[in-house]
Amino acid sequence: MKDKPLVINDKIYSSRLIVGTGKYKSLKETKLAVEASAAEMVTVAIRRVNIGQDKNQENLLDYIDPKKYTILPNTAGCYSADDAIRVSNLASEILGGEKLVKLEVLGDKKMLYPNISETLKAAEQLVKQNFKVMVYTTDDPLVAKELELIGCISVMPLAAPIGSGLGVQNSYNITSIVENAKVPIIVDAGVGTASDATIAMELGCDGVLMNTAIACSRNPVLMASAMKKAIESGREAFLAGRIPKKKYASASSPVEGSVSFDKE
Amino acid sequence: MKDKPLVINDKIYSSRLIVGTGKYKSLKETKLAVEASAAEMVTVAIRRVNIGQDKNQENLLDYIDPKKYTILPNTAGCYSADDAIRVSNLASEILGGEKLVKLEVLGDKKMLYPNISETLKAAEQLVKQNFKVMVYTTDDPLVAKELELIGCISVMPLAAPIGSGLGVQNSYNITSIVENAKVPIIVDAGVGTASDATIAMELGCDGVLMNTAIACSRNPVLMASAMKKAIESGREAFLAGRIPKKKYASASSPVEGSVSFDKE
Amino acid sequence: MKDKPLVINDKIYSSRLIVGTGKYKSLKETKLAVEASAAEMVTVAIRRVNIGQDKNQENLLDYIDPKKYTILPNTAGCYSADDAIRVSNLASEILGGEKLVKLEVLGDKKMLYPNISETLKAAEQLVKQNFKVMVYTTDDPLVAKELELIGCISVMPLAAPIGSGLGVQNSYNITSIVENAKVPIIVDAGVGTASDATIAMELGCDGVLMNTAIACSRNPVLMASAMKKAIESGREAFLAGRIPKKKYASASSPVEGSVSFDKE
Amino acid sequence: MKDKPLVINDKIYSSRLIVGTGKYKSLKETKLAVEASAAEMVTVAIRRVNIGQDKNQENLLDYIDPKKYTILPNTAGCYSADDAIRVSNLASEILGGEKLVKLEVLGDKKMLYPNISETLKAAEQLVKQNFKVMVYTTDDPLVAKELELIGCISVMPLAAPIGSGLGVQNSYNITSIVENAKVPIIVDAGVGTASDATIAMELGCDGVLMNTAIACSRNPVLMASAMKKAIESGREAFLAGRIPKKKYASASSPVEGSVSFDKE
Amino acid sequence: MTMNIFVNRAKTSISEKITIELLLMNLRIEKKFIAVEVNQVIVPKSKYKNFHLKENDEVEIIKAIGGG
Amino acid sequence: MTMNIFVNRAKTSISEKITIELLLMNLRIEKKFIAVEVNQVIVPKSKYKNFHLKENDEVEIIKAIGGG
Amino acid sequence: MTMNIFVNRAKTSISEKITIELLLMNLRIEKKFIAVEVNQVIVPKSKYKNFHLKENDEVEIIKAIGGG
Amino acid sequence: MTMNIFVNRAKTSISEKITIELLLMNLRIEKKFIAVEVNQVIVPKSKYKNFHLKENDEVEIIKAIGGG
Repeated sequence: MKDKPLVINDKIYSSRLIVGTGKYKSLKETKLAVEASAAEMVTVAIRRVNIGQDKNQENLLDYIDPKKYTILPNTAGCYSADDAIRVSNLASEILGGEKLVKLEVLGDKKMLYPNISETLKAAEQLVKQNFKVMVYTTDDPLVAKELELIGCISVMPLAAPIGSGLGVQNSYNITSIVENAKVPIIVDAGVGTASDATIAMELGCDGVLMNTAIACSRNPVLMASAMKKAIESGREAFLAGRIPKKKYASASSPVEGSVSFDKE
Repeated sequence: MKDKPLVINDKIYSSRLIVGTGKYKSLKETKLAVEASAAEMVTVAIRRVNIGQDKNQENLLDYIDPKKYTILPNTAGCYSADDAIRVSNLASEILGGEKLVKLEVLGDKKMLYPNISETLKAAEQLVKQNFKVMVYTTDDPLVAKELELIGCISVMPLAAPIGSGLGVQNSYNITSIVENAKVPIIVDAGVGTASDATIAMELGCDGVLMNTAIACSRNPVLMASAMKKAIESGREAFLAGRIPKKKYASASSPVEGSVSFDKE
Repeated sequence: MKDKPLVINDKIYSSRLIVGTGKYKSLKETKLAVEASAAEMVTVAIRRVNIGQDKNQENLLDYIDPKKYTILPNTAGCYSADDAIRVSNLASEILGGEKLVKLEVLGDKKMLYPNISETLKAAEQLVKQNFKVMVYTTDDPLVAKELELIGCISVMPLAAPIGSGLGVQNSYNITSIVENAKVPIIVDAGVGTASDATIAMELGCDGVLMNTAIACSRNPVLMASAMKKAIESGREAFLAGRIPKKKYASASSPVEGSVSFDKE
Repeated sequence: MKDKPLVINDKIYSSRLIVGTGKYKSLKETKLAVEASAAEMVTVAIRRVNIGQDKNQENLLDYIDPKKYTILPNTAGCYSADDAIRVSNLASEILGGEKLVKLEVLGDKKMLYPNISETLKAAEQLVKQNFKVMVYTTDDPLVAKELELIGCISVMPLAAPIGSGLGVQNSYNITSIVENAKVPIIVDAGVGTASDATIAMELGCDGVLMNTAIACSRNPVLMASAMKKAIESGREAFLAGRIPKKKYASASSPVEGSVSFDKE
Repeated sequence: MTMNIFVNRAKTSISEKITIELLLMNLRIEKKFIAVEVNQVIVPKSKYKNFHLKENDEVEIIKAIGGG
Repeated sequence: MTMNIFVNRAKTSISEKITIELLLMNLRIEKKFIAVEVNQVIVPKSKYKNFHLKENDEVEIIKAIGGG
Repeated sequence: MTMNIFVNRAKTSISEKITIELLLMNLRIEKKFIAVEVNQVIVPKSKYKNFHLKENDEVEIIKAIGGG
Repeated sequence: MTMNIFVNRAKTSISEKITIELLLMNLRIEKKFIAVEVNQVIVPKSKYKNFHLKENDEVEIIKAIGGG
């Protein structure tokens, strides 16, 4: 059985896992974990160069080769539409004119929860400026649909707050988003361990984006491999069609001819 | 990071998935699903030959080659220690003297729940008769330990009733069993979909045995592949050490140098 | 220990349960269930009179006396801010100038999920027109805060979709809303049974609004009583401070002087 | 609607809550909490008198009057059938010949998990000696039935380990026990907060026994009241028959005549 | 002479010069606990007596019913 | 001369002096991967050739089938 | 003359011929709501008066306390 | 002659007429994978060579780093 491939910005992806590059101990560990994850799309953040301290500071993009990976710059740290638009343009300049961006406008520093009204504003502007917007949002099904109609090429609802590791909090909403979507739905943020990613995929999501769950695990490279398999496993289980949950047991071994029935 | 391999009856297994052969549409489908699962140990049931109707009925073991797979005969359908012991001996005779057996003594036909006192009785007898007993049991941590002390080579607590597809019902007990065990703990029965298997492995189990979840899915061969990856994924996540669950979010992108901070 | 009372629109409520009046078999059953619930605030909907068919159709407000209960008219069935504002004004006219209203602007007929942008628009207008707005919303903590800042006197996030009976889907968000709120937070919609209401109150909510869970149960009057106790129970448990969840057991009976220790 | 009353040892109980008396700060607090819980049956433990130190140590039974409450002595701290039988006889002597006892034989000090084989042995003996045995056990449905057939007058499966506060771990098993039982099924141990007790009752249990959840809460007397209401609430909800869980929402306010439909 | 108006969107022919007060009486609808809109504008109860309906007026008569 | 035995609980009439070996042949059942019990006692494959069945013997022929 | 017994496992020297009744009195323990075992055998309250303790008797005095 | 500009918000004194190209060279920052803003306006790489900085210009030098 052939799965229809994941297509983002006219490019076909055989991996449904997108990984971040933050919180690693070193750029070397980043590189190894990204490789172990088999991800083809990788998120990066946009920041000021630390003048002076940067002397021989290496550049992330020397480790994560933009020729090999699709670089997905995010607008992390932005709390307004204007900031997000500015950062998107800086990202495009840094990446030689690429227009793919992960839009992320947050509303508070404690929960890092998406600010929906600013996100909608920014999305509209960026689409007008021909950006290809993959948008981080809440699990509100109506907002998800509105972002799709605005022209975002992928909608990325959270499973749970960024870095919380709580896993999918509201599978009901995620399912509704998936059922109503015409663009790829990618769960972004909140995954804590492999089964969380598998569950997201079993709900029918097209992919999962994660960073902390891999980077902050005791063994990031091994966890990256676990996540690769978790995503594939969840996708295949979704396609294979799970058995229904039953109140009562049903024997896996046939009952007829059972030797033990002699005595009955 | 190297995982210590799963050893059962002095044989090393690289796969931690054990699959059953019941409920498939055909022996051909059984074979294909078993191959897709990459399992190295396969369970079979013991039944009377249907005289007459059997003319050209094929034999399961022509499809699942005992030279290639470890055949694990079960005592399914037994409701007493005596029956289970009798079936174990028949199995040994069928398999040319092999002593490996999956002991399963059930107490009722509705829940197919293990009958602990009969299971304990049978286990003691079979160990005396030099059988290598892998025993299906409840998630009672004390009974699990007792079965280990009796000499069973693997203890197999249920996740949920056979064929129910409910997944691990009592992760607390399963964890306790794992923590106290010196023999492999293999979750047997109750898995419904890939994430259920991943969760069982994330609890630290040494393996999972399943049948219905694969055989009765809409696409058994694809689900078998999903389960293979689910088990590997869960094992790796267990070894990699997941991040803690946090009440509050924590940014994956660094905060210093954030462009958006200009306005603050 | 004295609980600080629930105050809405300058009135003190000793009951933290608000009940709807829809879906009952008769106005008589409505009245009996409302009485059994001990609710002091009751929601009603606003609709056209059925000319002709109405001859001796009785009026709900003859059964639910506005002198005895605070009537909370809702804007159910509105899919735009304009509709909701219009219905609010009709409700005020019907109720002799009362300004209390439950604002509810939905976005789709399948999930009956709140339309946040229209809800925000309507809330602003209604507050300007001196309405006392209790607003039905999603569990988005930022939107909840924004509605409070607009001037709504109570914010009412959903537990789950209206009538779904799924119970609190995202306790994480509900907790965050409660922690950040300066107005009463009342869970509205999605409660299925008593424990769902208790759980909502244990999260620290100030109250719960429900209709279907009572009206569509097999025995609405008995379920109304169950809900009354569930709300009180959850509130008291929240105030009393539950024990922490422990991985390991701890004896309730002292260990010293235990007779059974003789043999040890 | 009249509920059939709870009958234990030929006595009718209007309260379905049984409370323990351990872990309180003082006998006075014990008394106040027991009163707030409205329990009619109270558990006590059996221990050696501390010679010397006991001078003016007060006796629990001066606070919990056996004329007012049914005293249910437990065999806590017993790890063998013999100990449990000995303690049962001491309890009977202390209580002037009463034969009611809570049988509890544990298997390990970490999980305080019931030792089933010793429990079964002790139950048989005690029934022979005309004790009225209420038996603490695991959630194994077959063992529960066996204990009933042995002649125990009530079977008390755990929700979770003693003092863990985890709530019902395996609602599937508890439901099965309830459905197959002819004697009162009382969930004993593991309740953490009010909703845990409500859920146990919603599963159809006849009652709940708890100690730690009340005694170790920040405010035991208030929590006792919360638990009283939680039990009543859960029982009424069970009898009233909850609404089914629905994937999709259904409006509580009628759709016909909706003013907002003008524009459609 | 008669004319047509719309009552809750149903064409209804009434005698000219009828007031809201009279209309409600004819329809046997109590004033208590209702609201009346004429051409999308709410008419306060105090005005029912003197408010005369005109040809093609759209009258909406609204009440409270069971809802959640 | 014939006699009756029970094969997997079905009364079966066979010629006297028949061995398990012959019985299996008649039933077209391969020796590989089966077990045979006579009157509840397992007969090892090595003995099939010389094991003669008697009147009313209860023969059980068992194999492995799909199970979980 | 005195002798030794064990009360709740503590060696205690008492005057000979003492009864359980007297022992409890000396220990200031009320009869109500307790049980007494001598050498693992329960002595009913009715016998306290006339039950004389012997050298090395193991006496256990038991009561009810808070428990769950 | 020197003048002051702000580089990533730090006051920096530089020789007059310096271009972005030179500034980056002095700072030992590679052109590849960075962006430069002067007074909030992005300057395309093609212009670095001829873009002369003026007194008090606010220069921002931005790059990609690890993020999620």
